[in-house]
Amino acid sequence: MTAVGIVANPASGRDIRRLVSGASVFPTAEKASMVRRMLTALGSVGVETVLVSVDLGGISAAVLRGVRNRAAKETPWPHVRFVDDDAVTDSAQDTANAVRRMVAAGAKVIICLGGDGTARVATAALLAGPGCDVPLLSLSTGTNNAFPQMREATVAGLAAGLVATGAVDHGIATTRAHALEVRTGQRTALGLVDVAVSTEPYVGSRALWHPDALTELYCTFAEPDATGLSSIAGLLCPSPRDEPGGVAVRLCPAEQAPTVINAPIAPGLVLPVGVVAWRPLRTGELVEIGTTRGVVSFDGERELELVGTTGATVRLAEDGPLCVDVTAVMSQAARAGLFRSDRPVV
Amino acid sequence: MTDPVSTEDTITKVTMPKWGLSMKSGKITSWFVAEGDEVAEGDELADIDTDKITGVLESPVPGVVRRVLAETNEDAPVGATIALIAPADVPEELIDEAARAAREELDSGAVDEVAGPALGTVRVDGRTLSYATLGTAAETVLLIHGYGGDKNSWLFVQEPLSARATVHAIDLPGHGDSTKDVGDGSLDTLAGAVAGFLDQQGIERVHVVGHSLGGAVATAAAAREPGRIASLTLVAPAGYGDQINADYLRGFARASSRRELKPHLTQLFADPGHVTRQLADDLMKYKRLDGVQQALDSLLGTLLNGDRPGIDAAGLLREFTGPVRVVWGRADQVLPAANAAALEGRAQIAYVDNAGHMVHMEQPSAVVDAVAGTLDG
Amino acid sequence: MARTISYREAVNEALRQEMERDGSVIIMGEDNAGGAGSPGEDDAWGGVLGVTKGLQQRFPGRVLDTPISESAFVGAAVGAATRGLRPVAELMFIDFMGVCFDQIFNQAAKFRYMFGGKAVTPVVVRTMYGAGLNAAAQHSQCLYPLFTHIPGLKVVLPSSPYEAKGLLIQAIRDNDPVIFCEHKALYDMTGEVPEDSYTIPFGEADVVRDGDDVTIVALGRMVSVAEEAAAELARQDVQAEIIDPRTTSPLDRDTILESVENTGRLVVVDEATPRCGMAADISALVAQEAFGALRAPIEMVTAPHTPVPFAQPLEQLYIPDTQKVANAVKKTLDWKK
Amino acid sequence: MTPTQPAKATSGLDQKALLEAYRTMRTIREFEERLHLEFATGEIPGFVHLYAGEEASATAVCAHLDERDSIASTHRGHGHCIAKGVDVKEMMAEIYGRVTGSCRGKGGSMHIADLSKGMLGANGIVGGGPPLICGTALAAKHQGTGGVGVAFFGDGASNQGTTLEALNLASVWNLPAIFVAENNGYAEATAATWSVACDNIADRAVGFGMPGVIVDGFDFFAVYEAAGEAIERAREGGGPTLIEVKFTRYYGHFEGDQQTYRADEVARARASLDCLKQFRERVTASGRLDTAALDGVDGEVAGLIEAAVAEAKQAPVPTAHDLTTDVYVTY
Repeated sequence: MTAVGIVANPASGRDIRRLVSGASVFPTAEKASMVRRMLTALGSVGVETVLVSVDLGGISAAVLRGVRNRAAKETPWPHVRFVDDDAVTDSAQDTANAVRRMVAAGAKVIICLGGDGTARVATAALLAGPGCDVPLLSLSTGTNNAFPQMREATVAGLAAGLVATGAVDHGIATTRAHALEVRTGQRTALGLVDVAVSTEPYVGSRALWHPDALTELYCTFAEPDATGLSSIAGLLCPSPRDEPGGVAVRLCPAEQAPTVINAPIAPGLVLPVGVVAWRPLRTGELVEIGTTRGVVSFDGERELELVGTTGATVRLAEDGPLCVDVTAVMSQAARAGLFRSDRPVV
Repeated sequence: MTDPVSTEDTITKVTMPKWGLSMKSGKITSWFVAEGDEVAEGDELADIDTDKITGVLESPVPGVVRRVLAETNEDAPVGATIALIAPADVPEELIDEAARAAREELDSGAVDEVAGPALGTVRVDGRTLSYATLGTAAETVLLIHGYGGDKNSWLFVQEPLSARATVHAIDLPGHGDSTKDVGDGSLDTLAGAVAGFLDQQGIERVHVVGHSLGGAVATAAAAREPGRIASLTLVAPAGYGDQINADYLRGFARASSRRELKPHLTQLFADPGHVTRQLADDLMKYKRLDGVQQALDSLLGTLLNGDRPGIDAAGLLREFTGPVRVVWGRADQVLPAANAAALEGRAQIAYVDNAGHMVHMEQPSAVVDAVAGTLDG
Repeated sequence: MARTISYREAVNEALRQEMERDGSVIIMGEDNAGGAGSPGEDDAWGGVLGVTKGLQQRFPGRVLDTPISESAFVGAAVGAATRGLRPVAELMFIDFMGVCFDQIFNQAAKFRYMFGGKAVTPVVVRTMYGAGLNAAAQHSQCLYPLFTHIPGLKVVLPSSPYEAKGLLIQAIRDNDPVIFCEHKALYDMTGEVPEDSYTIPFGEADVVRDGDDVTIVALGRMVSVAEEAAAELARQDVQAEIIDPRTTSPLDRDTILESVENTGRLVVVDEATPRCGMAADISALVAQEAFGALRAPIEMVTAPHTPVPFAQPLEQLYIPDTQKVANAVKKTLDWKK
Repeated sequence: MTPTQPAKATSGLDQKALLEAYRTMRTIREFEERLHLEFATGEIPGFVHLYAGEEASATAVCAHLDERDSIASTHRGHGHCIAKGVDVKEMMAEIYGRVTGSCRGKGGSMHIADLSKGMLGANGIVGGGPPLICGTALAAKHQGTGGVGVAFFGDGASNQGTTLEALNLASVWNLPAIFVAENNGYAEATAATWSVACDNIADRAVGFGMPGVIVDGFDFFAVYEAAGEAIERAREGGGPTLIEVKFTRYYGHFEGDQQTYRADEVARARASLDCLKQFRERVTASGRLDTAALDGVDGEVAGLIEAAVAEAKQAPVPTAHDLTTDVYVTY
């Protein structure tokens, strides 16, 4: 049985950035539609079973309606199994639970629909258990995404299916991403693109959009055409995604800074960010976080309150998630003629 | 009381008079004369109900009532011919012809609008003062109404006097169409308004007629500028004597509905039948205007000192040496006629039978006669 | 001074003068300015029947067009009234009360009592009522009895231009919620109206005509119908006293009772339907309080218990007319035990 | 390049503000828990709908408000009243139907109000409040006070036409209005996941051209920050916002509700999500407040509620005279 797991986060795309920066809303109907398009694609390349997460936000319900109402003349979908072993908590826990169950059920690829936050949770769930070598295909349905890709779900589904069925070899199809690992006391947390430290006292409504409070920024990669905090580094000292090593930046309020970068730190927010210094961050390098009381944010979301009692460190780890490279998969498929059939000329 | 319109054949058309600005028509409630009766000038011809009040129409000429054209209870527009008076020797055919024409006019309703008083306003001390003027003769008469009244209260007086004088009737501050703000409400303020009016009109010499509070205002105006005032005619004036019906004044000021107001109004007349629903309605409409309640309250403070008169006009009159006439209804329940004693020896006093406080409405000829007497010198 | 203007102009003038006098007065309603957001003039309409015409230019920002959302803007008027404004909301047709009644009867009407006398809600809802324009069942009703039924509301039915101006100014200055009902067939009625501002107190009936033979209590537009009937009856030596209550809540009971005490006969004329209406209410009042004075059974002249019909002959039959009033009066006069 | 100015940081809560917030949340909790007990004795007449579990919402939103601002509430309104500063003893007396109550015993639990404090009343009509708030916001805008109106309403009211009309009007008139949808999961016994046809109430904001955001209703700081942004935006003329606050109510729809429609979510929420518990842990862990200070507040609040109940029980009931007064200002 060839199985693929699809985890869709119902909550992504509705955080406070709709209010503070006019970010777009990603409707549930479109998330459900993406899952349905992927089912078509997965079915077309021979995936037999698709495991779909359940949620109270309406995505799984819409997929179920699609399964029931699928017309006979349409491309048949794989068997759809809803992963409902755990009670829905309406929190990030649901994503972690679903990933774990899907890996246990033999999923060969996990597709994750959400933003940076969702991808981070899925990655953590994969890396923490037997799923560390299960490839992840992260599609963007969030607000402020540096890690997940904006791609048509059909193509993503085709690529995931080809990886799951083994039609395209893992070695060609996947790359291991880096991650930023933050440790404080007993806690460990992962950032896929950036880890930022600010003097803001509370996690609050999570999304981060006050650059003046930022003190430190660490990036696994830094692209000049990104949005989010990594764009600060991207516009200052670009560091490509596919190269080892990242960037470390020290920040301060813009009016006190020797260097100011106007960066698109969130959709709709281009703000001056004060920079004190920057340097390359070597793979494996352990850095002591200098701010003892504040908040650590991962990929633009405030997660961790530092209360001054224990220190914190950040390390650029090599062993991030194994990611499906859609372009590489589809290129190989083309080369191998996987989507081609030739009729003999009579 | 109305302008006779005589034909060459000396047929006099008795027309529906215009008593006041808003009068459009009148109803003859009863004829006192019949066809063939001989009448003298000034004889009473009919009771006419104007909706505001019932007035008496007097004969403009001596002669014989040859035709009564408007029936009892018939509404006739102002200016319409309602009776014909002519000497006994005018031939019937001529009378018939005139009657036919008049009747046609009456039935068609196509009566030429009779020109009423000309309305105007002046600005004095930041207030707008409204007035109505009738007549163009050389002598000038100024009519000043009383507490809660207005220029229209002179409706039976202004018209007859207009034949002999330019007659102005003004609205005091707080009344009629004038600004409702009365400032401190003092007699001085009101007299200042009158003086301002005379200034604005360029009137150098004037016969002043004042009723009730207006009588006190007239006196105060005379005391300020004795040289300007040719004569005073005081109709039941305030500020003379020590009797005043404080309950009436307060009741009038406080009444907030027609039902409350009506019993107070009956004290204004010898014959309470004068208090029509329309009269009470109009007063209520006035009382409901913004600023009127404050004006009335303020002026009440001027008129009353506790339950006693708050004005001493008699003292002010010492400043004025010109002729003074007084008209007082014997049945006055607001400022009793006994108050006139304060003017004995100083003024020529006419006590009027069958008249209450509103002498100029109830027995207007008494007031007209007094003013005419003054004009005659 | 008084001059002759229309009922429509009287309403407009009352709004204008109060807006001039008091900056807290604002007006709102569908097309009250008319044309908001449209390519043409911002104040193209001034209300669907032009009642608020010209106010937009004179008071920019204080004449608010609204979406067709009666609940929202009537509720907004109520809310604004609790915070220092004196809003006048126009519920275009009284028939539309169904889509906003909660904000009127559960919110505005209840605040004072429900909050222990600590709320003041000076809101006015102006609304058009009545048949006569062939507007049929959903644009012609006389639903003021429904408002009258609700404690906490005051309900006003001006019958002439003079009443319209004075009662509207009173409504705006009044500290309670007021439902101000304008009969659409009266907008072109003319009458003498003072230029100055004035108020007519609520709960004070107008005795429109004096008479000793019969009391006719008539509401809103029916006042002029009753006057025509009374003029006709006068030619037959029947003198009818006509009472216009002006407000159905508060109701001037004394004037009605005093009149019936004098005449001994009562005819109530109301364009509304008969069940649970003002005619029944006033009849009950007189039956209870002046039974001894009655010399004949009370007559009610109302619309039939049907929706308002569309076709002209039907609508004419529907609305009480002079003849029906005169007949009812004669019935009370002819009654023998 | 003119950078967009970010809203100012809203988490600048000092010790005093933190303690006040805690006091408000604790007062609401204590008030409601006590009512839960007292209602069972049969001494409290009528319907009582408890706000326990939802304290962070009212507290965090109202922490940004002052006397310029007004709020409209729901049948579950005790928390909003307390957070907007209505006198707790008068509230308790009102719930007991006493003449000393906020509404002199004429309103009861569902109609507690204090207009002098900008509290437009708990409201017995689901969806009754949002239109009113358009009005208070309009008044603030017209008067130029910088004030805002906040409508609290539930998931049930989010389906009412009045609410949807009000959202539209607020946007059309660009009013300083904030619509706080308190989604506690149930409209009476009907699940919001069933009765709300879209997935989140906040999603509806798109249809009215305003921002719609979702916040964790158990997290005081999350609500505080989102509300702060929305309120500041409204004060500056930026227009309305819809904030969906998600959480669970701890008790039934009304007191006496056996809650047979619910699973074990309350126990889980109380154990791991509770707003007071979270708040205490976080402010003590970070050393911003110490346990002693918080315990001190707990003690004071307990005393206040105890006194409120005792006084309410002793207070006189209204008399026949009160039946017909307070209907009109003048009549």
